[in-house]
Amino acid sequence: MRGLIAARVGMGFLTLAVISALLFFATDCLPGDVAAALLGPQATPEALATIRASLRLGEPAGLRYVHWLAAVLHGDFGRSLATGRSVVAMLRPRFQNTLALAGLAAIVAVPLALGLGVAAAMRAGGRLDRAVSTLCLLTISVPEFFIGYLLILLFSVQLGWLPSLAVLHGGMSLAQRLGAITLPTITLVLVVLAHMVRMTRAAILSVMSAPYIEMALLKGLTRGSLVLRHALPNAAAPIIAVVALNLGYLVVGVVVVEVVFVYPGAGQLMVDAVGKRDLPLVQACGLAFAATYVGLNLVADIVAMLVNPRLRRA
Amino acid sequence: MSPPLARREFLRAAALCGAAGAVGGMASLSGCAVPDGGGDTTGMLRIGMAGGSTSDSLDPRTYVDWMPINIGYQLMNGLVEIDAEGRAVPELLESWEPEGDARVWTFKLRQGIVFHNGKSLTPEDVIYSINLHRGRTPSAAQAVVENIVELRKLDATRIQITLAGADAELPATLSDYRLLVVPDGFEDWAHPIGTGGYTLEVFEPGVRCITRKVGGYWKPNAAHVEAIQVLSIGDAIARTNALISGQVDVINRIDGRTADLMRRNPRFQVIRSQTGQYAVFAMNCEAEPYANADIRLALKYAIDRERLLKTVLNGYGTVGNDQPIPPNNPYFAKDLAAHTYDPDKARHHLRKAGRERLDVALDVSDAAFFGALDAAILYQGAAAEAGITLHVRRRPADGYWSAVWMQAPFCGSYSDGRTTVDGALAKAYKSTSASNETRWRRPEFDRLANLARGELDPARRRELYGVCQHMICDDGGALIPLFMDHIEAGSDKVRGWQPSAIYDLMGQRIGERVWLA
Amino acid sequence: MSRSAVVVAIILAAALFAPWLAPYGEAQFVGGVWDPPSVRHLLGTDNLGRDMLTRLIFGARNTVSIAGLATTLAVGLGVALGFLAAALGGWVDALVSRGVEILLSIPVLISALMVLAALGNSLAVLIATIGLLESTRVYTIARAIARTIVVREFVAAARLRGEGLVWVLAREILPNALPALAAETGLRFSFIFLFIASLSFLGLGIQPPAADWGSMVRENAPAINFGLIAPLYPATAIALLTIGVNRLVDRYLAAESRPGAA
Amino acid sequence: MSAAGATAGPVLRIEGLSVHSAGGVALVEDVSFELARGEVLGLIGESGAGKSTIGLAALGFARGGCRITAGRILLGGTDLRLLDAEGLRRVRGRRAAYVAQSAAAAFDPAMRLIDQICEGPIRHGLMSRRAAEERAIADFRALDLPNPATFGQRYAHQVSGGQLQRAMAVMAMACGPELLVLDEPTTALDVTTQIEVLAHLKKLIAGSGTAALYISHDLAVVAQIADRLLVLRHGKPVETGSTADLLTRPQTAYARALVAERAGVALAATASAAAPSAAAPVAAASPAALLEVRGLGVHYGRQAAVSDASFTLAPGETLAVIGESGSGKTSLGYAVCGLVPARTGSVSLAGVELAADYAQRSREQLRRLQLVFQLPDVALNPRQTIAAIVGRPVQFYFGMRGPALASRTSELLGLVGLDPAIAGRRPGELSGGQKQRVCIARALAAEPDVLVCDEVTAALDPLIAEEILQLQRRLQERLGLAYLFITHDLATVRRIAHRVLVLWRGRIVAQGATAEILAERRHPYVAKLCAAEPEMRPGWLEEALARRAGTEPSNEFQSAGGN
Repeated sequence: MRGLIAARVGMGFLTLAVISALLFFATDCLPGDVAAALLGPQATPEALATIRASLRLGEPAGLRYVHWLAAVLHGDFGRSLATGRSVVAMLRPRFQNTLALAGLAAIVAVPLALGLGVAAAMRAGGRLDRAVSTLCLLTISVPEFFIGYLLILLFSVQLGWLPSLAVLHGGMSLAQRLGAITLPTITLVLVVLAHMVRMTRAAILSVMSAPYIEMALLKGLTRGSLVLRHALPNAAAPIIAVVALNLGYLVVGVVVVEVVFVYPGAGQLMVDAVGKRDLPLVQACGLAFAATYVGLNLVADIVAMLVNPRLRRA
Repeated sequence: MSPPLARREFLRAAALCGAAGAVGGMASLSGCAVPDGGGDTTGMLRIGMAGGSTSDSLDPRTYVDWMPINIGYQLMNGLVEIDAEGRAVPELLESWEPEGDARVWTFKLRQGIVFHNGKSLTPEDVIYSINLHRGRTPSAAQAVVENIVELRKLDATRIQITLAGADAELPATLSDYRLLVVPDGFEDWAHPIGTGGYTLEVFEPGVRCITRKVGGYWKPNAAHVEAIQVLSIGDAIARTNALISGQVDVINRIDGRTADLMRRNPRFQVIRSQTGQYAVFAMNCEAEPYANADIRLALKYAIDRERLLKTVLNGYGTVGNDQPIPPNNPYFAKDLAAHTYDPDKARHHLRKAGRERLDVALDVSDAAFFGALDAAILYQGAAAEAGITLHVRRRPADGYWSAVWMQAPFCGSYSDGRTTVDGALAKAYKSTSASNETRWRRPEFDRLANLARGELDPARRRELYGVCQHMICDDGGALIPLFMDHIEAGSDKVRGWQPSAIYDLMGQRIGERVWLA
Repeated sequence: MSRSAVVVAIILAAALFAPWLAPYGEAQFVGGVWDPPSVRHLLGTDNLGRDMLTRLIFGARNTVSIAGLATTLAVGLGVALGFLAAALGGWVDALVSRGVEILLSIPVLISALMVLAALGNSLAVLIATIGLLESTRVYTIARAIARTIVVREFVAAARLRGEGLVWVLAREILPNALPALAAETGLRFSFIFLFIASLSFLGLGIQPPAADWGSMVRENAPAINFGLIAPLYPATAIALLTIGVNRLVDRYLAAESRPGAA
Repeated sequence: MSAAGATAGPVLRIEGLSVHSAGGVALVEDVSFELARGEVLGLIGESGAGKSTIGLAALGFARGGCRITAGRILLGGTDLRLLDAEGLRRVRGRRAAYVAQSAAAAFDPAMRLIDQICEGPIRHGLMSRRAAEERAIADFRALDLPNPATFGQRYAHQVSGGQLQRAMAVMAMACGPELLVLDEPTTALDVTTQIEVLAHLKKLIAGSGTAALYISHDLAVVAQIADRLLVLRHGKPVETGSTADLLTRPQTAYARALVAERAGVALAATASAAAPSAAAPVAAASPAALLEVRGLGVHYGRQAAVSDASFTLAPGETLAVIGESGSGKTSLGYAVCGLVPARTGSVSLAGVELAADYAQRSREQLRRLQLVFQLPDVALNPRQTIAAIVGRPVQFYFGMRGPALASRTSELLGLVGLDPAIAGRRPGELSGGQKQRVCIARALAAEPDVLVCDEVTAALDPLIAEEILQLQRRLQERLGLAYLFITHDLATVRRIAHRVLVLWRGRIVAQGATAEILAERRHPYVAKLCAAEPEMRPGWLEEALARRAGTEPSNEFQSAGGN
């Protein structure tokens, strides 16, 4: 098993390298460059030329990438082309915020989803099952930003219980912070809940007709321990996959929630960076997201192997 | 006998594996994920505005969007101010005298002004601050000061500016929001030193900024609130909700419908400024079929401007007549025939151009101007009546100004109000301008525009500018359907809030103007 | 015919016969902005004064057809690669999984802009882009499901007979993976509705004045602030189709999970 | 067989029990019987006679779709049909336990054996985890399971069929239930393991006073353990009585046929034991060896499962491979087929050496060498219909389509004694015996030269097993089909095997003509094997145990005969 993990981690770094190259050349070949983005439409050609010279934008893309890679290998992720500030300094607080929000949402969403999925599977066809399914399907019928608007409209504007702005800053107490990110967290939970609940339910149901489930029933186990101790582990593979997918989404794909709740996350930073063609910043954000995702996938594969002993041989 | 890592424990851990990364994140939630600051909030004016970005900087040379400009005016002062009627009034420059042909100007400096670091204001500071935007500079304001040939200190209180071409309205030109005064040789843009009413306390680009009042501000009747917090809120609905739920006092850029909603509620006030900002569908006069004047006129008659005004702006704007000077501008040519929607006239011009039908594509994105896509769709419907098939091609907002603007033959564009008529004409219509988006180059127009710029006699200048407007309206490649009002809103507690002649939030000087009841 | 089957049938009918059913033209301006429901406009008008009911009907055609094609591509590609990776394992599994990982960790914004810059904007490009990006998610789940089936004896029996890989995947593994895959497909179909809208918002999608439900929710969303329910019509349409399709999947899943079935 | 002490009331009383399938077909009609404490009732009947359905009904359970439509089920006085789900739950596993026929399918593949075994007592709050584990380990030791202390740590797929069946027995007895329902528990076991499991069960039943319902198709096995018998046919009771009476004086015609059939087999066994009877095939003396195996070695990691095995198989010849469970019989079979690549040695078919890994073998080579798995539950794709499963090889190898394929499929199903009407059904709806016959039909569909059978007839009741053996003999004579027959059933070995190969801990300890090997019993292990074959005589088990417990195997086995 350890050899397997080491190989996977090695592959992970290779993947990150490929991602960094892809991000670099993709952003680079998008129309416009950081100079045009910084100066806007009214820029004069001379001003553009000055900036391009100062940022060495003239060099061919390949060379710039090699410079960047060399610097990274020495631990220096470079400075933002737009602001000249260290990319890591810009990214760290925001990425911590993104992880905090994603983490909080995951702590609520994953157990809730598994619980609802198992409950729905246990009483397949019953009232609870139908209610859970309908609620889930409703949440995926509406785009994330609209869920955000509805929550703000209800809790912020009408009831005034919670702030709609999730602007975190040092001066806030923990209670204020939690208050500020309650609505974004609820939005994220609703967004990822449906997929995990439905897949958990389907995976468990497709295992429920197996002979060892009948045997467990004949041993007099409660339906709960029957599903949790016998059905769930055998149905774990697709469930782990869907949880990993949604956790990845919570980290990588949450820009819309940051915009609606004005949450200073890394998603918005990356969107700005791409808009400004600020390559070092795009790289840093991209790699942070990619590393998180590759890590999540690795953990998911390992957990899948631990849960299903037969996979260990494969 | 118990197995090394009971599978049950691991399964429970697996269920929370997603949260493992988060535990680290959670720890940071209580720690200070963002630099400290923002203490006392009594008497603080809270502004929630669009126009912030994570790559903002307080160096005036980089000002493109509105948040840094607003903060700039809190910390520093400009040379000249534009008052509510659009007239150039003194700020750090106390008075000015043009000589003979308005090519050489002498400016007198206001006295007794002190920078936040205690240094008093001298001509060298002004000269240094203007030169920041001249010569080899990354500044976007280079075009504004291009006309300046020489900048000279006459004595301890006066400086002299020599221009390449005469400009009767040089003071108004110097009111540009990028010409802010800093001490001579100043470079530390992370902590700008200015003569403004406030000093910087916290600045997180694209997130928020807090400035605190400095005692003894020279400007009379200004800098009332104790502190100003500016929050960057890009999403319009998020801004509105923030105001309604009382988390901010002032928000900018709301749409016509939200404005109506706000006006019905006594707790809020809506400020509407007509600053000459206009939307434009720019045709490239050097490309087919737009090179033909009749085609251009056909397209101008095929758009229903009234419906655009009602549907897109909900009435908060005025109908445009394909030329950049707004009706409330003293130099507006009142005798211009309006290009009201007339499918038959459009067909008439089509036939003059030798065509029964016309098939063109209009590239557009909401990055061009607010409601650009909706306007294009309405135009598509109206043009169909005139036998013109208009393909609306939606383009990404990202990189719009590099990939679409000045590239696509017919695309959406925008211009914010200019302090001077010449500014408006020079920007997009003079042959020499780099941003002449319609590539409509007429030497005769350039001559008349420059003549008018240098003309000191207002009546003569109005007559010249009138001809210029006729030329653009009849022959130009710019289809300008609407002048768009700036609409902003705030709680009724904010007092002293007036509409402004240029830009929004009182020409971005709201911070030092208003006070809280 | 169960309730959900009826709902799905109605929506498909609307999609098929849109031009004949819709009271007005798809792009026709018929009234003010967000007019309330009236006799002439059963569901009122949208943000540009077009008839909401007409837009919903034409929207059905665009949404269902594009989402249908994109889902087929995504599920077909995802399942095929997922099964191959599970069955062959080794370097094939590593190669494809890492490739999928790369696609998944590049934010959609960049991939969409990259595709747009390279291939321009057409329905085919839109469907291909959605199909490719969504297939990475289907792949992850299909591979996870297949891995548990590949180790079972009846697969060894088939392989021992000399059966080709395609037969093993299609006739031995697929039937046992169908229940869980059906649930995934039902969801993927609904996710794609909104994905069409977000791509259109980026400029890589349906060109105006064509309607699609996801974009209609986005365009009419501001009305909610004025207490108007305009965006709820397209949102309800999406909800009805989503619940209808997934309820049919549940019926299939229940039949499949009866003892003796597995 | 201790006399049934009727202390308290009967442990189990079933009155007028009827069970109907989802389609309304009556699986069981008006069955009644009583079971006193410590008493064992044998339920006998062909597969499909409703035996398992009654067994499950004793726990108040009906398989998917079926419903208990009439009758009362009194367990220690409480009628299970009146209990709600919670009441039933508290009874199952604790007061009544079930031992499934296929242990491989009944154990949860993703949970360690020790966890599943201790789950019952812990969940029912009878014991602490530590106590439950200690008891389980004690039972493992009692059942001779290899290194009992760590046996529980393993997963179901890491253990042989026989060991799993014994673990299943331990699991059932974990709560010390009043009633034990045994659904053909030992059929899939080789004979030596079978008598040990039987002995253990008998001791448990007698010692703890547990009543047992023993479901089987094999009269000889039931005779050893059951006090009374109930013969069933198509869900209806045919005859009941004490074991001794029924075996000696069966009343009804059907019971008589059943007893005669089992006796006949026994007779044939004894006859061939003396000398290869006419029934036993004479080894066709064709010179060319069809299958030749030289120095075959199979390793799992560092463990050598088979080492240096060499033998040949001529066309039309049947070579039986016998040995205790875990002796490497199955690994040898898998290695010949290439399912488990052999590390050393070679396998050649008709003179051509075959690649060690099946994937490298040609389609023709794969067709000519077919394998039938030991456990039918896992060897058939649950989602395919029987027609698809059996028809596919015909379509794959011979390109037959449409009506020709359909008729050939029906022919094959008929061959193995299955009603062609089941072609449309799925494996899940068939009994264990029926599933095994589908596996055999699937292998025969390829019309192979060599058929490797891994304990295939074990799970079949004698009537069907007999037909299969005759069928195989006919195919052998007509097509020269050769068999590598991995089995533990010496009766079968005597009837069809020309030569025998005895495996002991992965090594071939004896090889030669069937009569020779079984007669001379030079190797102690072979003797033990021969002595362990159960006979349809009550009390035989005690003698066999005594003999084993005693010293050297005596050869009086020679004179054993059916009576």
